[in-house]
Amino acid sequence: MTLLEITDLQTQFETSEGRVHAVDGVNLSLEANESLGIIGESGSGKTTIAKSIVRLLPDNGEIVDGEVRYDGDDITEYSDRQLRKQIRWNEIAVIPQNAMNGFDPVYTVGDQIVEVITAHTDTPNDEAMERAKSLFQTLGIDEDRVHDYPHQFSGGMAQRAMIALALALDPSLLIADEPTTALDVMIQDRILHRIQELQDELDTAMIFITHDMSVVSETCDKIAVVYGGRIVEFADTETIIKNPRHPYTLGLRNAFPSIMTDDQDLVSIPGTPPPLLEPDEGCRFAPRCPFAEERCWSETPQSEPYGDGNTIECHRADEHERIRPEASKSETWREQEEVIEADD
Amino acid sequence: MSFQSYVIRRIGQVIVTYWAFLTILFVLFRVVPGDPVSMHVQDLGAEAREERIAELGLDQPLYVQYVEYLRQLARADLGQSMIYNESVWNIIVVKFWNTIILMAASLILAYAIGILGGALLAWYRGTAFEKGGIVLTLLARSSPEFWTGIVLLGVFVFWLGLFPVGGMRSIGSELATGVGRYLSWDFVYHAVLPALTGAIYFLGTPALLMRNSMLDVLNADFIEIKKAEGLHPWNVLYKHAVRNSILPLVTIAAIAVGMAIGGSVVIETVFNWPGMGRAMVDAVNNNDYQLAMAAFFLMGSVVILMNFVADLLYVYLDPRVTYE
Amino acid sequence: MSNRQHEPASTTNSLADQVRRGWSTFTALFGNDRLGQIGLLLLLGFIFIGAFAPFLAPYDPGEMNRDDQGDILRLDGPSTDHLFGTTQLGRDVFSQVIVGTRVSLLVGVSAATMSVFIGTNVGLISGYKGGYVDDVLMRITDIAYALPFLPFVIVLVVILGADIMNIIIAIALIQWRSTARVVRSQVLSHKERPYVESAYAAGAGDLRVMYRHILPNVLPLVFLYAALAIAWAIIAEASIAFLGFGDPELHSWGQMIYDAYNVDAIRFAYWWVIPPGMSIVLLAMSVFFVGRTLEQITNPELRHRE
Amino acid sequence: MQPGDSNLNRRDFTKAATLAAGGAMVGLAGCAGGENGGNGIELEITVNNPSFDPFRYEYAQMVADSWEELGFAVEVNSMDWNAVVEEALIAQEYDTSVITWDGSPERIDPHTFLYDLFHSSNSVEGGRNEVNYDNPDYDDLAEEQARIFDDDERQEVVYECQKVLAEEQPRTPVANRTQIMPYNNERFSDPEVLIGESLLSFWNMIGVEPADGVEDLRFGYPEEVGSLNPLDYVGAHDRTAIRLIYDRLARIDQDGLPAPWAAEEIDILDEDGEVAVTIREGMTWHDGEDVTVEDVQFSFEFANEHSPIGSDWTDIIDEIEIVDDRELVFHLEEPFAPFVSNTLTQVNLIPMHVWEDVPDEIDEEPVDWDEPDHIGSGPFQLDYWELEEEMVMTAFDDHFEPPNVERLIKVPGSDMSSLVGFLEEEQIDMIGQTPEPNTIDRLEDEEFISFAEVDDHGFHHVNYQMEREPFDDVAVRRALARAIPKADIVDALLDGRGTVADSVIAEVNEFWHNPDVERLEYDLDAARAELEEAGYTWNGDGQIQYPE
Repeated sequence: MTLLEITDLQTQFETSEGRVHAVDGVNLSLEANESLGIIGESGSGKTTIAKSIVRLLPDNGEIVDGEVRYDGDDITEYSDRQLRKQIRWNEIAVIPQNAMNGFDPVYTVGDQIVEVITAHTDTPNDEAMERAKSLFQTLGIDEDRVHDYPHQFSGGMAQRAMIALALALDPSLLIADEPTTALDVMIQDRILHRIQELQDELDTAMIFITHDMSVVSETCDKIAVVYGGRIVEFADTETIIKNPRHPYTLGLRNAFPSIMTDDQDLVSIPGTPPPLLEPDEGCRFAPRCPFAEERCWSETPQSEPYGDGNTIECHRADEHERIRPEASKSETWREQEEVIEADD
Repeated sequence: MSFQSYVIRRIGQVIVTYWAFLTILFVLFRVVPGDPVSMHVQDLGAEAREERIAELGLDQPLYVQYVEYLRQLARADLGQSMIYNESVWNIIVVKFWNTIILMAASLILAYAIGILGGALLAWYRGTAFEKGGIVLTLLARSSPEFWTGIVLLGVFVFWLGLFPVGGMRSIGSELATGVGRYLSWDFVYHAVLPALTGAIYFLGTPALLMRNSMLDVLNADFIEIKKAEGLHPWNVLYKHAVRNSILPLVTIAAIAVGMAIGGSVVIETVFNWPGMGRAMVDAVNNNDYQLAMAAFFLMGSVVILMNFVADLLYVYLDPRVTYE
Repeated sequence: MSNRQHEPASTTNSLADQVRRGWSTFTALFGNDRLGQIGLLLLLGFIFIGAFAPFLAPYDPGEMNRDDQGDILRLDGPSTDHLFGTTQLGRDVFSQVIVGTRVSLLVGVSAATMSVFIGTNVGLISGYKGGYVDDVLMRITDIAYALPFLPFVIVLVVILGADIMNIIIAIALIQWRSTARVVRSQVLSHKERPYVESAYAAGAGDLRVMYRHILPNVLPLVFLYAALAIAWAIIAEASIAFLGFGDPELHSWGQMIYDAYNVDAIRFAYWWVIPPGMSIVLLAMSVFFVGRTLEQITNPELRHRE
Repeated sequence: MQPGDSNLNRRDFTKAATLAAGGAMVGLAGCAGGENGGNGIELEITVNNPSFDPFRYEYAQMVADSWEELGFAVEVNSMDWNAVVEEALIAQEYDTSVITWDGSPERIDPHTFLYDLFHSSNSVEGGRNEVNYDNPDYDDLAEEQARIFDDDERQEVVYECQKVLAEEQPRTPVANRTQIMPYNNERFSDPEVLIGESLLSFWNMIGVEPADGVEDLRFGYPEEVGSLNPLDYVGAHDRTAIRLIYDRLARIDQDGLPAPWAAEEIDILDEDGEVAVTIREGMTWHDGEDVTVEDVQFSFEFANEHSPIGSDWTDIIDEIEIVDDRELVFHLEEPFAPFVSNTLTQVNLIPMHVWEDVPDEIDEEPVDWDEPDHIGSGPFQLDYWELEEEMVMTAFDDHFEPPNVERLIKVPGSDMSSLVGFLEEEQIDMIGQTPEPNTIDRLEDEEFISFAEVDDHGFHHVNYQMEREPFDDVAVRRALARAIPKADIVDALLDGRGTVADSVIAEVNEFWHNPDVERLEYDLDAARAELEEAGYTWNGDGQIQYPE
C-alpha cells in the first residue's frame, strides 16, 4: 500500500534576491514499511522536501503547487490544526541532525517525551513516563536516565534518546534528517543498525535524508537523488549503487568511499550547486556535467520511467552504459573542474 | 564544585562586598560638608550647637565613630535620626515598604509587558509590528522617569483630571496600619500613575533583551522539533521558546530591582510619594547622616541581596550552568 | 548572512586593516537599517547644534529679556522673538535648549568615555590575568554594583560640589561596572582562542597580547557599551539636575525642567517644558538607535534578513 | 537700559562656552578660577545653590554683575546650603555672602537682630556675628537696648543702633519679601496673620474662621516637622507645630508685641530684673491634670538644665520663686528687656508629673526622651503623626481658647508645586509659604482662592567678612552697598512683591523700625565717588586698585 505519494511538489522561498525554487516539481512515493533515502549535496533542496511533507517551512516559504498524499489524503490541504493533531508525530515523526540541539535544554528528556505523549493522547503522566522508560530500554539506554537533562547525555546516547522521542507515538513514518552526521563513525554505524532493526520491528516507513551515499546504501530500499530542487534519479538501492544512470549520481558515488569498490580514488563533483532563483531552461546539472551536450543547455530534461518504477531525468540516460565507466574515472571530473575554472 | 560549596563561596563574596559597601557608606557621609545642625544654625546659639554635636557623637575621632557604626549595624540598629530625633528604623521602615510596593508594581508590570512584548517582537520578526514595537520600546527607554511622570501628570491629571496629583492616599482619610495601607482602592488610585511611570521606564530593557534572546532560541533546532511534535504553537512559544529565552533576564531583573529602588527618588519626587528615595534625598539635604545612611544602606542591601538571588536562581533555572 | 566580523582573522590585525574593515562594516550596517540612519542623522544634528551653540542661540540664555516698557517678559508664550517663549525670569527658552545641547553631549560623551575606559581596562585585566587579580577586581565591580546609582551620585555631588565635572565623574564612577563585566566575559572566551596562542608563540608579552591582540577583538562590544553609556549618562545627568543637584551655572535640559517644575510652571508653560524634555528623549533615542545598529556587529544573529 | 543687563549672567555663558567638546574636560578645571584674572580687586560672593533658594542665587548674580561694573573682579561661588553654613557662617571663610535671617515672631523684638548679629561677643566661630563687626560704641548701644524695659525709651536706643548700622554697613540689608499665602476661601475666612509668618502663625491655626460644616483645617507646608520634642528641637518649623501642643506663658500677639497667654498677668516688678507672673485659673494638661505653678517652675528649670536650646533663653534667670498657687516671680541675673518677648514666649510648659520620671532606658539625656503622648496644655493635641504624610492634631476643648476647627492636619509636600496642586484640587486648605510669582498670578484667577498678604520682618542681606581686606574699609562696604540694585532685585526677581530694605529692622515692624536711617540708593557714580575719596583708583581696564 502506498503510504506517501508526492506529486509535482513545488516549494518556494521569498527572499530579498527573489523567489527561490527550492523544490521544483518533485514526485516520490513510499510504501508502508519501506525506507527511502533522499540524497543530495547541501543546498539541493533535500531538506526542504522533508520539511514540505510536515509543512515545517520558515515564514518566507510556501508550497505553491503539488500534492502530498498521506494514506490517500492530500495533507497540503489540511488546516494547521488538522496537521498538528493528526499527522505530526502521530503519523510522521522527525529525527534531527543534531539530537543534542533537538531537545529543549531546560527540561529532562523524560519530560519531553511525556509532553508529546500527553499532547496527543489522554495518557496520564505516570503512564507516559513508563512509556518513556520502556522506549529508553528499547533503545538500550538505562531507563533511569529519563530524568537526566539533554546536556548530560553523550552524543550517541542523545541520538538514541531522540529516536525514543520519535517513536513515542508509534508513527508510521520517520523522517531522519542526516541523523548521524554529527557522530563519529563507530557510533554512526551502531545507530544506523539500530534504526534499521527498529524499522523492521515496528513496521515503520522511513525517509532518510543524507549527503552520504554509503549511509543510504546500507539502510534504504529506494533512493532518490536530488539536484537543484528536482529528483534527477529515483530507483531501488541496488540500481542506484550498482547501475546509476545520471551523471550526478555517478559523481556522488565517486565522492564517497564505497564498500564495493574500495580501490577507487575519491573525487568530488567540481563546481557548486546551482542557485535556485527562477531557473532557466536546460538541465541544471549541465554546467558541472562532464557529459553535457548542446541540448542539455537549452532543453530541460523530463523524468523518464524505466525498470520497476524507477525514473531518470537526463538527456543522455540512454547512453548510461557508455557513460558509467567514463564517470568512474577521476580524470573525467578533474578535467571538468578545469573547464569550470576556465569559465570563471 | 557542588551547589553547596558554590553557595558558600558566594556568601563569602557577598560578605566582603557588604563590608566594603558599609565602609564606603561611612566614609561618604563623614566627608559630606556640614553637620546635622548646620541647617538650623540661625536657630541655635553656638553653645547649643556644640552641645548637640557632642550629643550625636560627632566630636569623637573617626575610627571610634566607625567602630561604633559597625557595632550598631551588627546589632541591627540603624541609630537615631539626628533631625527627627527618633529611631531611624521607625522612620524608614514604612517608607521602605512604600518604595518596595511601588517599585514592585512597576517592575512586575514592566517585566510582564516586556517579556510578553519582547517575545512577540521576536515571533513577528521583520514585520511592521516589530519595527513599531522597537521604536516605542526605545522611546520608553529614552524618557527619563521624571519626564514620563510629568507627561502622565499633564495628560491624566491636569488635562483629563482622572487621577490625583500625588501622595499615597487621600489627605485626612483614615490611617490604616500595616498591610492595610496597601489594600485600599484609595491606595491603588494613587499608585496607578507612579507605577505606570516606573513601568514605562523599566520595560525597555526586558523587552529588547527578551527579543534578542528569543531570536537566538527561535533559531534553535529544538523549536522546530517541538513544532514537528504537533504541540500547540502557544505551547511552543511559551513553554519552550519563552522559557529558554527568559534565562538571561533573570540576572537583569535582579539588577533592575536595585536600579529601581535606587532610582525611586525621581518618581517619588514627581508624585509626592512618601518613599525611601525621597527620605534619603531630604536627609542628605538636612545632613541627617543616620537617616540618609540607613536609606542608602537599605537600598544597597536590596541590590546586593538581589544580585545574590539572581546568581542562585540562574543556577537553579538553567540545568546547564556549572558552578564556576 | 552571517559574515562574522568579530571572528578574528588571525593574520590581519594591522591598524589599516582594522580601519578598512571598520568602515565597510559601518556602511554595511547602516546601509540598510532605517532606524540606524535616523539615529545617526539626529545625533549629527545634535552635535552640530552643540558645536555651534553660541552662534545658534539668539540670546544669552541667562539674560532676563524685557518688553518695550522695560518689564520683564515673564512666561511669555512662543512668539517670533522668542521661538520657545520665555521663562519665569524672562529668559529665552530656545537659547537655553540650544546651549543645553552642549551640556548633554559633554556629559554623555565624557562620562561614557571615562566609564568605558575604566570598564574596559578592568575587564581586560581581570579576564586576562585571572586568579586573585580577577577576584579582587570582580569584588570591586560587585561593590560598584551594590551602590545605588542616583543616591550615590547625589551624595558625591553634595560632597564634591554641584559642578558639571563632578557630576560626570560621579556618573562614570558607577557606570564602568557593566562594561567591566561584559568585557571580562568576552576576554575569557578570547583567551582560549588559537590566535592568542600563536601570539604567545610569536613571543608577545602579556601587555601586547592584551592590548594588541585581544582588545581589538572586544572593541565592537566596547563601542556598543559606550553608545549605551552615553544615553544612560544623559538621562542620569538630567535626572540629577531635575532633583536639584545639577550644576546651577549651566542651562542643562534637566535643569530647565527643574526650574519650570520648581516655579510650578509645568502645568501650563508647555513651551518651557516640552522642548528640553523632548530634546532629552530624542538625543537619548538617537544614541539608542545607533547603538542598536552597532549591536549587530557583536551579534550578527540580530541582523535583519532583508 | 536696566542696570547690569549688558553682562547679566555673562559667567553662565562663558562657562557654557568653555564646554567646547574636546578640551572641555581639562579646560573646565583650569578655567574655573581663571576668568577673572585681571588685576582688579578680587572678591567672591558665597551663595547657596538655586535648589535651596533660587531668589538668593539669582540676586547674587545681579549683585555680582553690578559690582563688576564698578571695577571689582567678582566670582560667584554657589554651593550646597550645608557647605555655605559650614564655610560662611561657622568657619567664617568667605569674602561676601548672601544670607537671610528668617522672621520668627520672637525676632519682632529687635534684640536678636541688633544684639546677636552685631555684638562683638558673638563673633566667635559659630557665633551669629559672622561678619566680625567689632565696634565698642555699637556694643554699648546694643547692650543698652537690652536693659531698658520701657518700650518708648528702648525705642530710642534701637533707633540709634539702626542708624549706626546703616552708616557702617557691616551687612547690607537688601529686601524684605512679602508673604502672600493662598487659602481656600470657600472653607475658611478671616485668616489671622502675623508678620513674618502670615498664615503659618499660631493665631491663624486657632482663630481662622471655618465655613459651616468645615471641621478640618488641612494645612500644607513644603517641609516636614523634624521633632515634636518640647525640649529638643532645632528647626524653626518644628516650633510652629510644638507651640500648638505646648503652651507658653506669653505669646507674640498680632501687633508684634508680647502678650500674656498662659499667664493672666505679667508684671515687671523691678527694672533690675524681677518679673512676676500670674497663671490663668483652671488650666489643665491634656491628660486632665491641673496646670500648677510648680509645673511652670519645673518647665523653666528643666529646660535650663537639660535642653540645649532652652538654656540659651533661661540662663538669664537666677531664681524662680513661687509666691502662691497662681503666682511666681522670676529673678533675673541682670536686667533683660527681651525677657518677656524672647524667654517667656519660647519656653514650653511641660507637665512635671510626666517629665519628672523620664524612663530609665533613656540613658543619656532626659531631652532624648520622645515622650510618647505629647502631653501639653496647648489648644491642640497630637492625634497621630505619619512622617512625611500627615500630622493630625485634634482640638483640646478644655483649653481657655479652643481652636475653631476640630482637627488640624499638617501636610508636608515634597515641594511647593505639589502643594499648589493639592490646593487647586481642594485637598488642602492653606499653604504656609509664598508660592512663586507666576503661581500667585494663576491662583488669583481661581474664585475659591484668596491670599493673606503681609511683609516679612526677616531680611535678605549681603555680608562682608570684615576681617578681610578690603571689607574692613567702611568706604568699600558703602560703595558695594550703593552698587546693589535693590529695587531691581525686588522688581525682577520678586515681581515687585517685596520691600527694599535699608535697615535690619524691617519697615513692617512699625514700632521698632527707624524710618530715618541713611539710604544708600543704587548709584554707581556715588559708589565710585566714595571709593575715590578713600583713595582707590582704577587702571586702564577699569579695574579697581587699592590705595597706594
